[in-house]
Amino acid sequence: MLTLRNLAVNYGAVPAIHDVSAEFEAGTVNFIVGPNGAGKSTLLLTIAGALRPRMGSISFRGKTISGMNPEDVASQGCSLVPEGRQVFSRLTINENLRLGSIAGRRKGGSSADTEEVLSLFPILRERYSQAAGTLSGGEQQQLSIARALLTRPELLLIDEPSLGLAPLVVDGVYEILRKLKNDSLTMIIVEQQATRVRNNGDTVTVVRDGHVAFSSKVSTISDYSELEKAYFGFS
Amino acid sequence: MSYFLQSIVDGASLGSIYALIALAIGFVFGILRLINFTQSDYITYCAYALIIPSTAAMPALFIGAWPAALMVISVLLIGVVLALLTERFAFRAIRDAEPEILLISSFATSYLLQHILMAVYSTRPKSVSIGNWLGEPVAFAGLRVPLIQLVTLGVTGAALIALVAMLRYTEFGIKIRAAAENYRMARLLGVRANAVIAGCFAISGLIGGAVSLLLVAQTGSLDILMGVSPVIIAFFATVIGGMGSLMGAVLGGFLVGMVSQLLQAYLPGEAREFRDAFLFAFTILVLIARPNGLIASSAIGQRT
Amino acid sequence: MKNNRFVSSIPGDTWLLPSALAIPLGVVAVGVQYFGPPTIAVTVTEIYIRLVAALAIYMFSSNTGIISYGHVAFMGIGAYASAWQTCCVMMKPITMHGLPAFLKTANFPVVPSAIAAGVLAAVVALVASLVIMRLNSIAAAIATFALLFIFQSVYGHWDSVTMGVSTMIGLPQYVTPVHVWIWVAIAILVAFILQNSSIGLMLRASRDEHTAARACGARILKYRVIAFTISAFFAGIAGVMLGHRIGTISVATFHLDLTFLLLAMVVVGGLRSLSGVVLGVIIVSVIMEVLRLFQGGVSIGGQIVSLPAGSVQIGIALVMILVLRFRPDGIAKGLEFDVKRWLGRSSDEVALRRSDSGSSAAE
Amino acid sequence: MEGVGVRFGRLSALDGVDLKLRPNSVTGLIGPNGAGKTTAVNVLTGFQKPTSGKIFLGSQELTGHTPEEFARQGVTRSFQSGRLFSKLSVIDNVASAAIGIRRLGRTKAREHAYGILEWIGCADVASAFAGTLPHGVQQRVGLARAIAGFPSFILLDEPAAGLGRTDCDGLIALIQKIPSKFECGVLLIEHNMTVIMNACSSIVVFAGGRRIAEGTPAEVAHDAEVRRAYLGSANEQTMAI
Repeated sequence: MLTLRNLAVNYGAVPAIHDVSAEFEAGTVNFIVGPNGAGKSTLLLTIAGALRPRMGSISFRGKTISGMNPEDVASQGCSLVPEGRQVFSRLTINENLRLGSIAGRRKGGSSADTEEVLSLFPILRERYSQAAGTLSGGEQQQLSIARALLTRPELLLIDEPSLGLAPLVVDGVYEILRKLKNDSLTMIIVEQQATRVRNNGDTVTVVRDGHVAFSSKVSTISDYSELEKAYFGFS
Repeated sequence: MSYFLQSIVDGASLGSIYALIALAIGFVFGILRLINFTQSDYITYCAYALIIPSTAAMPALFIGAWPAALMVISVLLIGVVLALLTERFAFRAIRDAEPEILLISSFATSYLLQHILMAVYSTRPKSVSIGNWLGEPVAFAGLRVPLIQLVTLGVTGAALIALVAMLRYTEFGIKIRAAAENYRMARLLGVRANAVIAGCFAISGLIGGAVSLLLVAQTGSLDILMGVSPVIIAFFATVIGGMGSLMGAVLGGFLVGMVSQLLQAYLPGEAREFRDAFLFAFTILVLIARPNGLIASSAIGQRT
Repeated sequence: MKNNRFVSSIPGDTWLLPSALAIPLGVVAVGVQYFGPPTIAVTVTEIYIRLVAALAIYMFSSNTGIISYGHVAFMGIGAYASAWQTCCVMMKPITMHGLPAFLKTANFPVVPSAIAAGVLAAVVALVASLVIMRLNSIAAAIATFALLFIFQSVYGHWDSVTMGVSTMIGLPQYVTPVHVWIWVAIAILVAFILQNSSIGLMLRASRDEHTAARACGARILKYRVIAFTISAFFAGIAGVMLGHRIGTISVATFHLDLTFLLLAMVVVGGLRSLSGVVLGVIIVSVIMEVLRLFQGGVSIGGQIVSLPAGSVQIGIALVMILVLRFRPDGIAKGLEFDVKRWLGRSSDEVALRRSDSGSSAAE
Repeated sequence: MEGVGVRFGRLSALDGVDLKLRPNSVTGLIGPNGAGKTTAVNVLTGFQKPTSGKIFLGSQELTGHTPEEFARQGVTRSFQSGRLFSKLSVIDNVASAAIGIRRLGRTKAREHAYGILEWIGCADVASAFAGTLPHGVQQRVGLARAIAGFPSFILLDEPAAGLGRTDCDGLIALIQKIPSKFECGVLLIEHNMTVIMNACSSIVVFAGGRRIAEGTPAEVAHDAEVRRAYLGSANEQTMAI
């Protein structure tokens, strides 16, 4: 569904990613893990069109999307839930969601979508006309995911969904992601830790220093020390 | 007392003009981090479109001689077209540059437009009379207020309400507010940058046209620099109100207009001439007291 | 100690740089003053006055990253202050009756008056900057712009000392190319010392990374105020020179046109290097003179070609916009003349190197 | 630091935390994402004002002071993302701390900076622009800048983030030597367990804005609550990263 070929990206003047190639299949949940500063967020931002690759290409459902504007990538059905959630704090929850459904309608979405999504996130319905800035971190994460879902994505990119959230709240977020997986939504989830890979992921890719250090199907990993080695760069 | 009320009406009328311009500046600044100096040229060009190109001090009317409705529509349209042209040719290419570069580019572009106008019309201030009847004073609640002040209040009030309603309830308005808060995130959700930005410039041009008509009707004169000072003041109004908060811009505009008129009314005669100096000093002091603007600090999490 | 050797070997640091910029300008000044035709002498004087003003803006803006739109106000303050001290002693009691007695009835020597005028501009800048420099950089830039409007409003209406918007005439016309050049040389030297001082270093650090600069204990407000005050002194001096070159001053001189022209020079040359500013002033001045010539009408192949009025400003605006778009760091790209290399090779080739001290890796 | 609490809106980033740094030793601070580690550094350097609680340096209270004052009182820091002055040379990056904090003249500050760069192994790039350096070198320069301010405490926010093995080992060795060489205490925040375990004499563990454990590396490694905080709930347990 998504293919990265020899991708290299600069962040500012500094190379953040060199030569990343990867393949993600439809209907799978894919983890990208790696230490701080490894280039994971840069990778997602590049896929989503917010950064331009210096070299290489990205193709999504057979179509080259590298070099496209972020709004066009979104219209292609690839939606990003960014690091730090980035809800529009001055807008109400309703308005935040409407922004998502604007793009969704271009792809044949309807108001029924909003209902469907809200049934996944009951807390958002409760606070429908409240400003998003008043939500707690976990609620904002839900809003950010809900908003992305309303764009009717084929592929959901999620950047550190557990960042800054208490463990129990993170459990809640992953509960929702699991439901989405059951609806066979393709996802790429970036996390700093690999704690949730085994129970939630189909594949795992370790990114370190801007390159792929390890990549495997979760089901075929028998010994995690290999992954650990790749993560740290030494054993 | 009635002197005070009179000043209040004057202040509200001036303030509403500043509020309108501040809103235009605020739209563009919120999204592009660009202080759009060319806003002053939208005002000036629209005003000069009323007369035939000429260097004379009392030129013949051009669009100004058309029937009122046609005149208003044409002037507004000129504002919109000019704003869209500046967006397309001056700002689109440098959209991602640093704020300092944007600021100075916008200053340079404005200077360029000013001097193109100057080459055609010369620097000589001109007098024009459109809507002379608007200068007639009307008795109003015991006050004698020039009709133009009431018209200004009415027009700007209506425009502000329309803009606020648009911002709050329409899809386009939500997109603008979202982009003003977090431009990249809005794009990631599929909001089309060019469309939203062009829309903001179009509104800025519309506001420029409306303001120019009101200013010309009030003063009866044209000046190459007529737009500069209001735009600078309106920029301060947006800063005072809180950057990124469009309601703040409106509030700041009213406040600055009001203070300006009250200074005019209550400064001792000698000092009155220095009103603008006091006004600028006042705005800078407000910024020192509230660096994030009047409502920004409390506005996190509130509706704008 | 080998550290010392290292420290003194940084290219942008060498005292050769200010010398290399100032000495050729001095040679030109002497040449046109004593051997050149008067019209050329006037042109060179004007260019050097602009150079002092542009260097003033550079001293502040290159270090802080805040582009000042208000320095022309300090030029005005300087020009008027000098006029009060040196102009038309017969007329002063009548035309400027609001002046204090010691100014009204006496005149002072021109050079000390010029310095006093620069000091007045600096004092005003000091007070203003204590307020303005607390703002973030964009708001501060706009606040400097507001200073210009405040100046216009105050000096334009303060009839009893400035004669309002009328033109003040009768300033002693003592400014020659060599005279201005002395100020150019001092300004180059001060700009050079400032950018290589701790203050300049800390300001440029905070321009890059404000948060980290705070963690380094930098008192940014204080440094900004110092830089603004020093630079306003030189703006004041440039104003004095301008007034005494023409012999007349008016408030309108110190407004948007001059602001724009100076900013164009600074931007075209590049705000990140001393060489850039000097280059920018010269380039823009040349463009300006050529356009002015054409505007007056030039005979080409028997036909008189003349550009419409305003072509000078329009042309410079276009140049500035194009430079901002395609070369935002200016013509000099933030590089300095590498004097040592140039001397060493004794060829005409002038190499440019990074101004920010220490740059062997940047080659 | 005593009973410090920090709240952002409705989120509580630190919740009544006590933390004591020992002079002349390396203290590690670890904890899962969002545990409040960076917030703690921000509080301890004046970048974040605590909503409750107090901060002392020796017997002197520093609560509510600005970052500049913290730095001049002898508490310096490095940043997670480096935050070097990218358009200044490496030596000026380091010298700026000495100038800002001790008001050294530029030449003196450069000599001081050069000494530190030599010690840290970056003297060869002293005249390069900081922005052009590879990530690993930038992290070292950030460390040098924190040392250059004559600190009594240095707070290092993830200095090993994104480093390869050799860089990492070198950095550990350097950090261990800081207390004796420069006579100051070090607080080291890290995700990377190897770095923490090797470099620190004692370790504090945060989770969810609270301190959940403290002790020597060996004690902390075997603490049940620490394992739970890192590995998540028992059924999620897979591996310890």
